[in-house]
Amino acid sequence: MAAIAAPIPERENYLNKEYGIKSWLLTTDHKRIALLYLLSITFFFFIGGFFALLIRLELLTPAGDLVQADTYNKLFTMHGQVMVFFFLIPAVPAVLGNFLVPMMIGARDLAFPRVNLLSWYLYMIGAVIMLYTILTGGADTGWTFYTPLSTQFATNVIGAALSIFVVGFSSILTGLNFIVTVHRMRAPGMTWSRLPLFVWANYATAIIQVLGTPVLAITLMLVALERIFKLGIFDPRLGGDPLLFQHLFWFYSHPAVYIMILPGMGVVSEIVSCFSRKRVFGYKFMALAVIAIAVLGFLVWAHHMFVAGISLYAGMVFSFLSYLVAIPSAIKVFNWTATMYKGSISYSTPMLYAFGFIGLFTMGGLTGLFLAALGLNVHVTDTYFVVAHFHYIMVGGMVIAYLAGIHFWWPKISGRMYPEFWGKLAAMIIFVGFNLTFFPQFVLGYMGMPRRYWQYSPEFQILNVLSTAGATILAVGYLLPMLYLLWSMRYGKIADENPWGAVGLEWMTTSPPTTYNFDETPVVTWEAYDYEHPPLREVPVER
Amino acid sequence: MAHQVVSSKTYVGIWAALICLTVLTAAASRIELGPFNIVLALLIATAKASLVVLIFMGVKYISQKMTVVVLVAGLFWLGVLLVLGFTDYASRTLN
Amino acid sequence: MSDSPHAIATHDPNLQHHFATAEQQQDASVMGMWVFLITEIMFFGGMFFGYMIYRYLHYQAWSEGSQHMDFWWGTINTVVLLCSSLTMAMGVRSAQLGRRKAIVIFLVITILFGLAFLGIKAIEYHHHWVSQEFPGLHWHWEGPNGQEVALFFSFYWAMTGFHALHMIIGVGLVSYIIFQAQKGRYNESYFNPVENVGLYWHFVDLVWIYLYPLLYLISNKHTSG
Amino acid sequence: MFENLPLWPARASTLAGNVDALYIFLLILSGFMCLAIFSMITVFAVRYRRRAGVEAEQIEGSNALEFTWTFIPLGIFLVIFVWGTIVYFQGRTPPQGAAEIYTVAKQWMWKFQHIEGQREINELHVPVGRDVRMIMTSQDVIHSFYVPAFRVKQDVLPGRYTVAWFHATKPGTYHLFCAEYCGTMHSGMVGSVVVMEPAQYEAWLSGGGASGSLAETGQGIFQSLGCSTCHRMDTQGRGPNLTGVFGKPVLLEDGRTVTADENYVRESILNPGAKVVSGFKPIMPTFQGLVSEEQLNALVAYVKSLAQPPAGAAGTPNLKPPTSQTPKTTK
Repeated sequence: MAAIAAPIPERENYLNKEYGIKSWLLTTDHKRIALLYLLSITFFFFIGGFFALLIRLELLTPAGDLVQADTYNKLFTMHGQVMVFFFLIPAVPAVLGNFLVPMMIGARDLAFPRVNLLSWYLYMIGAVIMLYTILTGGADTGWTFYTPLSTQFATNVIGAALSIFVVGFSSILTGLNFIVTVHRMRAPGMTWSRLPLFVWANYATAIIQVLGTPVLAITLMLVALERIFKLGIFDPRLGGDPLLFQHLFWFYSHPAVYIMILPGMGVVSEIVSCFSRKRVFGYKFMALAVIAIAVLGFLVWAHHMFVAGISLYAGMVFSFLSYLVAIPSAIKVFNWTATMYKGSISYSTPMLYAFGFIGLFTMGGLTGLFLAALGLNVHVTDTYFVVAHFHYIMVGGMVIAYLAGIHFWWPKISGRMYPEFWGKLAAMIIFVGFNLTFFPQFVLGYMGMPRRYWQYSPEFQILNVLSTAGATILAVGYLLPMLYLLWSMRYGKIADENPWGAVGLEWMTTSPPTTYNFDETPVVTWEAYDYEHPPLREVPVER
Repeated sequence: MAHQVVSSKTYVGIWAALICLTVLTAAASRIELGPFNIVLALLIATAKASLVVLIFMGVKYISQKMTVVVLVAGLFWLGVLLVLGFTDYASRTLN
Repeated sequence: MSDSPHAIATHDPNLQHHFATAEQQQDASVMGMWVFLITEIMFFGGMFFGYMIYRYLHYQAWSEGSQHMDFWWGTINTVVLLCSSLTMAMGVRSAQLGRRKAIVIFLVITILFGLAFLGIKAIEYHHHWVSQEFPGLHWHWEGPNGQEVALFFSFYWAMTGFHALHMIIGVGLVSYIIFQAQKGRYNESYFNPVENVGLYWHFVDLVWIYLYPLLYLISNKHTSG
Repeated sequence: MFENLPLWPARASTLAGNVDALYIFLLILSGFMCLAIFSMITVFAVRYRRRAGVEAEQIEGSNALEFTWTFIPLGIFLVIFVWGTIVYFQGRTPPQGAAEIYTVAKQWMWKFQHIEGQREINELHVPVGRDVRMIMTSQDVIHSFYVPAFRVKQDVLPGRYTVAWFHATKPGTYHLFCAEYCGTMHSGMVGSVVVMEPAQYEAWLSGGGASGSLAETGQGIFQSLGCSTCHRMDTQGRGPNLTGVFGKPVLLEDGRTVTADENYVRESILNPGAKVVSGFKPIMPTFQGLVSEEQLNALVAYVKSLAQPPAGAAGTPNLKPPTSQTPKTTK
């Protein structure tokens, strides 16, 4: 990371402290591990994106003409598995969370740095197994692994299940580390009510990771046992109940949706506050809301199963609980909006993404109300309506929040500024491309086009063409940041320690930070987001 | 250190209690109580588990209140899985 | 940056750099272990959930299946594990008091109990295998409820299998601790690893405390009327 | 077949209108909410854009506002919940006396068995203006019976029956989709539902080459498998007399009581030891692997026909026929 153009001799930081491959692969520095994760998940993001593009191209015409039916099934399966387990779940927690949580609470590292490294290695082992599975043809179960399809028919199930099992442990260890870190590593004065909302969000996420992931792990193990040994567990031919699998699977996989979105909410809270120069409106409610989402999120899993053959009364209970979890999400949207009121708003790239996030998350959330309504769910579940809904949350919400965060903290991570013009341009392209891709899918869904269809009825074509067109625009939008962020690492303007004038602790240390983040353990005497009396001047920072 | 060293007498006493409860549950399973067999067995198991958690694992003596919260949270979530999952099976009919 | 102002930190070789005090390190480590244990609760919880559902759906068949469990081996194994828990607790206690030799002795006994448990389990497994009670691979059942009894045995193998796997890992961990204790790594102020391995061991014991009645003690034919 | 506007599915069942009404309500509500949020963001972004010399005004928050936007949405959500639940229960509770069609799904086709004896593949003929109850099972993996025009969807599971019902209101040909991913040719597991005027439907029914009703087929299987040697029409059999059993509660050997519905009959054939009728020994052998799903359906239809009033009893299915007086369950 040489910086030839630097006017002053560079201060030692986490990037230039040591060089060489070993200093990276054996590092226990949370910031370096975050970068290892950044590289790995970016790789998988483009793999998953490539699959998505192939899917969209196949759906350009009603006939199945680009790829074979089997190939298509493998494409959407691998797209789901790669994007969910290898990109979305680790995206914000393992990259931004890893980098920032210790800094934001004034700690020198996570509580268990070696466990943190182990977690990345587990991710990589899972990744290697997943790549092997992909190269040997890929699984074709759908990312949901529904039995008995997965235990009797599909191919490559064991590899995919094993890889997700392993990567699940990586996720558990990250969560465990965050929980203990937030509890035990806070700097003096950093009380719970002074924690930035990004930390709250990662803490809530960690709770879900720790409590949910093991259930997925055992479920996949049981699927593997059933497949290998023909041990009857879920297969009705062996006396089992396939709905038991769905209960166990969604017990994790619904909360997993919140693993994916909560950290994104944290990112947006930071950004909206910073670029409005205002304390987040209703801080306490915002913090409570993320915890409420984490807890209530566990109570709603069977809303994925309203037509699966569960009892009517169970359906009623789960529908009701699903509406409860919508409340804290609504609270968050209202509070972000209110934060802008009477602010001093600048339209920097991260803020543009944040605007996009609030809008798209609102739409994703509102369509969730459609799906939680039992009578309507019957018609739209397992159609493109669902596909559109969760892409509004996962892509319109999480990916956009992730990009927002990467831009916001890029000066801190790399010590360089990215080119603002290109940043704004990419944000706009992504916003347009995203909506063009996924909005038509809502309409398709209500018209009745089922998901996971390789060929479809001709009357669905116009909307599918629109969607594919949007996907190509979206692809351009994703490639742009990749290019200019790489460019900026060498040619970008040198960033000072606080280019945005933000107030978090992470902005009170150098950019990039030193190995232990702070020269002196900070003592916190101010509330979070105190833009009225920015605490900057009070903290001694060694020059 | 935040730790209180527990006397060996306590440990041995708890161990004896655990053995007694094991014998008790084994004996109780030989008596016909209808559906209450399993209820009794689970009650005894819970009693044993509580002894292990409180004394052997030291939750009773621990200074960190957080540990208790963590433990209770784990059990709560297990309860959520069991209870909410069971609502489906308990109320299933072929409409 | 190599020397932080927290000078106390640099004196204790057992204190990692990123912690301010030994107490903070100790607290973090214990809390980490408990958080790990609740992930284990949920891991086994998935199987307990399946058990509960099928026991409810196939009440009669599961009683029949349970009749083929060896009541005596099961009970003896429970006692063996409880004994191992006692010696483990005593081992941790010795660590708290800084008695190096006692740690080693108690932990060696713990391992022996653990191995005894695994041995007995192996005898039972062998017996079930020979009697063709392994669903799928090696299965034969006379009687009307074959499929549901097979379900019981699937859960028996899966639950005790994962439990035994945890036992094996536990034996490995305890061996490591013995090795370290022998080298004198632990003293009154630093015994955290011993404590955490102890917690793990007790947890594995806890799982068995529930497996025992659920698998071995439900064989009574329920004939109310 | 499909209306000119390709943005809305055909509306061809009594349920469709109710689902659409809820959908439109939610569309309006969401549209309003989106508009409100988006315009607020826009207005704030423009009105409070950063200007030199103008500082942000710090506002801590407002409990009153927080409670407002907690409880008003809660109220609205409750309305949606109740509305959605009503529509759901309506769509999941088949009316009494509905015509029945047995369905077997397999990779990758739909097989239908009409009570009258007709059998179809990937095409389903139903009359307009009648309640139709689909009794469905799968031969292999999970499928899902989905007719967008009826707003009906129900997963079809292996190993048990699930039920869907509809009341078609408009003649026409509509899509039938499999909505649960079921393997390679999932997207090929499509068919059509042909809704016909009653007269045409009658013509269609009599036109097919059906050899006797489904129940008659079932009776044939019942006899050829030797079921009738134990399940005799009197009280002397080694198995329970099946006359009039269907739809009634059955006391079991272990003291529980179950209702003799389709799933119970099915389970009793495939897995006779699971729920033995009180007073009988578990001696019946399993017929797992010996009867196909279609034959099983015929057997269920036959057992069901034994509980129906004899033909000509003026279509009041709730009336107890005299034949069902014979003791059967508590023997």
